[in-house]
Amino acid sequence: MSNNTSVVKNAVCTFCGCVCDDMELTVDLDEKRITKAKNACVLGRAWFYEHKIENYPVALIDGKEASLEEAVDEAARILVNAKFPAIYGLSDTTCEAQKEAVAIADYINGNIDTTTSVCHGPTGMAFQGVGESTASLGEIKNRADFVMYWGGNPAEAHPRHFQRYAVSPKGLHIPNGKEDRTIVMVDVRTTQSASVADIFLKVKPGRDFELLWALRALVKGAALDSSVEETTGIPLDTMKDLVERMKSCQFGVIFFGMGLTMTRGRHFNAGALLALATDLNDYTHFVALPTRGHGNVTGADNVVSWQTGYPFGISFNRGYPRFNPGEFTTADVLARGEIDALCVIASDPGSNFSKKAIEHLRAIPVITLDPKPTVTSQLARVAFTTATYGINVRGTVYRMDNVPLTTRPAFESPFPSDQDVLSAIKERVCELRGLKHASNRMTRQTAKVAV
Amino acid sequence: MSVLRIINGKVHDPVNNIDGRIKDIFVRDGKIVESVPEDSPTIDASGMVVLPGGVDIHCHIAGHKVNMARKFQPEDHRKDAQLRVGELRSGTGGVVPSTFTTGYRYATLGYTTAMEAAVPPMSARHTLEEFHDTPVIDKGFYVLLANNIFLNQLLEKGRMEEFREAVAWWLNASKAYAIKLVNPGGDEPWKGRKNSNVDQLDQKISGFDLTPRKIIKALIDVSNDLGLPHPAHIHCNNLGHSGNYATTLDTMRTAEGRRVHITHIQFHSYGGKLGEKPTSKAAEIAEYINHHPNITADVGQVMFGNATIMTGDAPLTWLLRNMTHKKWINADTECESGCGILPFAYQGHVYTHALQWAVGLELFLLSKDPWRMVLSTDHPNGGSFENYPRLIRLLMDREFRNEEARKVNQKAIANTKLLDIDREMTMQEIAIITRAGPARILGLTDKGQLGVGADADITIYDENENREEMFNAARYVVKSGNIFIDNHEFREDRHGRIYHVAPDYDPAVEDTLRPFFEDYYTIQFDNYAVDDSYLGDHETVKPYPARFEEAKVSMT
Amino acid sequence: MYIQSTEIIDTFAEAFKMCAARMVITAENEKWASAAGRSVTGFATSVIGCKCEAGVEARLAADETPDGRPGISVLLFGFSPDGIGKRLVERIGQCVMTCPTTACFNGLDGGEMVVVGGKLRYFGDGYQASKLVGDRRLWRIPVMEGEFLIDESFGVQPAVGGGNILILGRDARSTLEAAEAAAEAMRIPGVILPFPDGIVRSGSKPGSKYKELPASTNDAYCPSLRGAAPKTALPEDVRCVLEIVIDGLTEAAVRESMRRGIRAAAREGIVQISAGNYGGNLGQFKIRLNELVQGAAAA
Amino acid sequence: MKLRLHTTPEVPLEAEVISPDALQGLSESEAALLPIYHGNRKVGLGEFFEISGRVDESEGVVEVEGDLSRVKLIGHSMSAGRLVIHGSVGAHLGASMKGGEIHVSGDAADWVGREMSGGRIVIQGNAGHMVGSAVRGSSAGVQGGEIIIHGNALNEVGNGMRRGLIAVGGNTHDFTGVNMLAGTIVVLGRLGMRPGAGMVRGSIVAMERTECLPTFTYNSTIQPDFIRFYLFHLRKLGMSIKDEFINGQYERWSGDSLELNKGEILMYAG
Repeated sequence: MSNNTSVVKNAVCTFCGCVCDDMELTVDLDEKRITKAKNACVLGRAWFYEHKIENYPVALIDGKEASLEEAVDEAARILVNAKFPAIYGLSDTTCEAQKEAVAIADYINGNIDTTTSVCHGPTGMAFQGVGESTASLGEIKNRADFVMYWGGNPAEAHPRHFQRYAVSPKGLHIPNGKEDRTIVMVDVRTTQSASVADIFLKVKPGRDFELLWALRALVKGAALDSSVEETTGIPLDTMKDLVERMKSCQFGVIFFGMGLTMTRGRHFNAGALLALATDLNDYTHFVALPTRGHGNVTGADNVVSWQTGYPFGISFNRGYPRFNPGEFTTADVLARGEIDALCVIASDPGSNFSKKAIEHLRAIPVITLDPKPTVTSQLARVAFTTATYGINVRGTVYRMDNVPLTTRPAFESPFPSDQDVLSAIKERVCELRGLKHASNRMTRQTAKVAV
Repeated sequence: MSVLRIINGKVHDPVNNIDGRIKDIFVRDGKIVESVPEDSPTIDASGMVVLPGGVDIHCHIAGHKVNMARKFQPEDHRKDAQLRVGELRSGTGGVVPSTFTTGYRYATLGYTTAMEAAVPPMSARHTLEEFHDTPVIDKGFYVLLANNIFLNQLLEKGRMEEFREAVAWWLNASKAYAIKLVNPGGDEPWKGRKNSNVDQLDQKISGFDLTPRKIIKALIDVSNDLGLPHPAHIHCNNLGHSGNYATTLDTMRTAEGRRVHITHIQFHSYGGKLGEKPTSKAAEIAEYINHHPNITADVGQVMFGNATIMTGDAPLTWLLRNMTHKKWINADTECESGCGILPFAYQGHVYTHALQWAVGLELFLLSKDPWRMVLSTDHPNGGSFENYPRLIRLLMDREFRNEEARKVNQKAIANTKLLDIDREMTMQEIAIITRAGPARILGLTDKGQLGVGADADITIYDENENREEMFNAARYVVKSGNIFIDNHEFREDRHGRIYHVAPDYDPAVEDTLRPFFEDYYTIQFDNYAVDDSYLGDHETVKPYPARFEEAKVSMT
Repeated sequence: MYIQSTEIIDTFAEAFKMCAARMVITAENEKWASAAGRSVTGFATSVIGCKCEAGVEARLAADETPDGRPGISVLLFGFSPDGIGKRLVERIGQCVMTCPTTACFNGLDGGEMVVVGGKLRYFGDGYQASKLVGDRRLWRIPVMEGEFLIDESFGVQPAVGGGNILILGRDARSTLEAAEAAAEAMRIPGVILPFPDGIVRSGSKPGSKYKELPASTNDAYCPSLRGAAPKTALPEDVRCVLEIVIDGLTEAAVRESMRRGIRAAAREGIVQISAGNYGGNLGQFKIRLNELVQGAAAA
Repeated sequence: MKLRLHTTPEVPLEAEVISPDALQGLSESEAALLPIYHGNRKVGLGEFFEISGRVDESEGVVEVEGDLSRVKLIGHSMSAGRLVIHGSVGAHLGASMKGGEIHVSGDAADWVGREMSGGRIVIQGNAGHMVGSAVRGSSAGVQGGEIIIHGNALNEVGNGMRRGLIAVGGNTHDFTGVNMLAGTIVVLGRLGMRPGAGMVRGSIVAMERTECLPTFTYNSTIQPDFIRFYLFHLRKLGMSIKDEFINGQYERWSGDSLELNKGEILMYAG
């Protein structure tokens, strides 16, 4: 370790959706690595320590080293030549890069989709169906005396969630921290998180929807069949007790994870939970929040939404955005073998998509942008090495509760940022397609269509 | 750099007392100038009407709540696609358009400035990010401070000096243009156990030794004392409730003669008893404003068709949600604000909706000073900004207005004076309520006018007896001296400019703020303020008393 | 002219424009379909006294009905679609909805539609539910036994009422026998005979000496008033007269029914077959008996 | 008019012009120029389809042949005539359809007849997810018309359905009739999990028993005439319906108690 170190205070950890911004990073500027990450959790420490500068080529074309310019040109050509190109990933990069990615999708008449479609996409769809009552995490800290986690394991996935936001912190109306809160955990198995719970409900696997529906019925005083005890594995008296607690709290919150959104019922599970929280507003103030995984997946939702009107699963093939999860989401277009080129930004579908999807991934030209080699980048026609957001790149990221923060990079990377590469590809795409100063006929170009 | 001549056009420029005179306009480097060489690029505006670019004083176009409303309604977007043209980006329209589409469509109507009206400080960064993707138009936003816990704690303790410094700090930290009050004091009861609200200005706010009136008075005073170009922008308590005109009058009286702006006042001009059908108190409200030159207002006209209710007044949206049984959003921001969103449709046959529509028109037409009662639909609360051309026709064309009035709930219309009003607004008056007036109220002296030195934001319409058709699509739109719409064709995309204020404050106030942040916020104090990199092309509108006095005098 | 010994008087039946609706009533079995049919057509002999005229048109086999159960079709006649709608609501409500296992369907396509099930549904007290099949809306009204299913609207088409024949016999027994045979022969699709088992003995004339009454006994055809009444239409040897009234969906159906009736009634013991009219000033249709008989001969 | 797919598309085609409305009155060469989308490329219909004949004015018949499983939006917004497809079709068949009839001899992908308001769609084979459903974000799906699937269908059949009839000869997957506002769904096989979740009004009729949500209440076992009526109607439309279903008794479950509780699930009980 050299003596040439610096300390970055109030640095932002972009590993998970908690986006803790109280990191104190000690950086070895010669070795270009972080040697100490005060306040970081076990996951954050791994993230900070792991990202040092390795000697990767800045770009590979067909596995051979290439210059940035060559790779940008090749990537642009692939995208422009494709009849059904798609851009995917985006949850581990800055909003500035995400904006460029959406622009490229627009200019190549391709698909844009984010990892939301394989995590809380169902929550997004549920939100469009029933709405939500939500709050920024500080409201939970300051007010929530009833805190419920459903289908998630924050102790392992979001280690500081309890401590910073929802369980132990003291707040305006929660002077004694955890003592002032009732903590409830619902899951199909006893996880590490369950230990903090005052009440733990072990729901039968795949029966979240029935349990949520039953709780809603109890909240509304609607008819409820007693068979629900058997189907959910939760005694009716326990449910009634829980509902009484929910109705009589000062401020309640339910956090929910992929245990709910990615099991049978998906968007309806999420919708049932959001509806439960909304129903409870007849009695008290009640909110619900998905616990988002990736550091800036929430930013991706936001950027894609403001640029297109839709959060994910979008096709520009007809010159304007269309939204349809299942039809335009990446896992689905790959599995059906529909797309003919794919650009992946900061994600690794090659390691976690279905077998059929990966088979098609292997058959088409793929472009990747990632700080490290991944299974997908190994398959890629064009692979860029980019700087790590947060650690090397300044930019905007959104916490899981939609609160935006600006990252404080620890040291410079020799690699370009995702934004730099994407911006260059965008420029090249526009040149290749002759979009610069194209004649812009007609005003108020609107298509009153709903195909 | 760029020069332009606009010749032979019929110019309406109320600031400079030009009312429909044929006059040539010259542009150089984004500003109006005395002259340019004869061989400069020229628009021959013969048979056309030349107006300053439109200025929207109150709309919701960017930020967290807008974006939630956007992704909330895919079913609305899909009916209204904005095609990509060349390098101009595609998008979706509907009631809450995507960012690029918002910019293009405002410009298409001839609007070149629009102010986002409600942003919690924590959402400022988000709002500025969206502004970056909202092309063509200039913009700024108002920051929500009337339910700010820290500020309210200072107020209840009477620490007025620190209060003023803290407000100034917050304006700087968020890059806001003005101070916004929404349902002052209503968030605390809403977020509390009972999901309730405040309904009296002198009612104690739960958890505080404080009343809405104290908050209102303090923020009106601090806006004036800091010499902000735009005064406190107030969404009064009791929005939408029958009988709320009394609260509105009470709020205006609280200003005690100081400058204040009451927003979407249509929603605050109802008589009747709480819980019963509203009646119109537009005449009473208009009468008060006619006699109080310190007060300005925008109407918040309701237009029939789809809308989206999005407001910091979350308890109101909960009431509406329980009436419509539609999907609903509540979104609380820690220590700062609340928010409610739901899709809505105003229907002519519904008594209340027809009454609201008529009340808005009454307010326009019964107000004697168009400079102080300007046009808005509180987009998208009363309807999309794309309704402006139709609204202009309703104001300019009595026959059309009465025809429309006859199509809707007649009991509602009979409870208003609408059919007795003969007034038709002139083109000059339209130029005031859509351009010169809002610019003056905002203190944007280079906007809303075409005098030498003004910003070259110019719109040119084909003269057309049907004012809706006329205002529906400007033939030329010049923004900062660049042609954006050229004979009905889009030209290149331009970023607009961001307007904000940066009043001086004593840095010592940060020592007061920091402990509160450490205890009750979840982001670090040092990460809270938005830095200049989010502004791009921007202008810091200097707060100085002279500008304020000047504006005040011109209004009396 | 004569058929055998029966004289067919050269006169005409004077029939009127009316409107008609058709109910198809199905039930678990024929018994309950018939029960509903009897009940719904009860007290529906003459518009003069009952506001409508109705009768069972046909029995339907299971494969002829919309829900695959045995049923009957009932025609109901009145003077306006509006009036028919009201009668249907009253009668179906009281006589079909009440009858075990039944359902009630509209049996006429087209024509003016009158709301029936759409009004009866309120009996459901908020628990009623509708079903839309294509353009057809059905109402399900919960009842103690299960559900009553009925079409929202019924078609009403122009129709012909007041076709008739008068059977003038030598004695009561042979006249009744002839009338029974005639009625049997006259029941064809598209017509009903609204009076009890098709036969009416109290034929009437318009007006009365009593101001309130719109009609009164047809004294010219009353054997007992021969000599007392101002004039008689009865030959010496006629001691009994029975009438059969026919309502039909079309004039052709009424004519065919009358033709069959004349043929069946003409026999030994029947002196004359005649028809009622008002001198041709009231009704829109004049059905000449001779034409009917000759037409048939030609065929 | 007859269309035959002569070139297999590399990526999905979007061809809403394949409908009697769009093809009516056109010559073969005119029809060949109608725009379709091959991925993001706008091409003429003729680049993928061999076109012969004209659409006769009275019947308005269009026949299509070939493996159309990658062709989306066939019959979109169709208002009249007959579209006869020999083969399987891609997503959004008959979406927003207003009238006429579509007949498919093979299978259909997702979103058959979404937002339909009239007419009839008959699929001989299986259908995908979202048959006759609302689009995301909207609460109202099918407004009228009839969809007959002889085979199976997947999730969310009739999501948000407001009027009309959907009949499935085989089984359906989860959330059949979810958020139904009214209308009728008949499933001759078995319903997947959670039928009728959130339904307001409407009827779901199934011939095999399945578990109901706890917010559904068993009422009674009855023989509602309307089921007979519907089954007869479906028999006339060519579905094979056993007599015992027509004459059978049905368990009636009412729900969803979270909504108006005016919906019903009727399950054949012998």
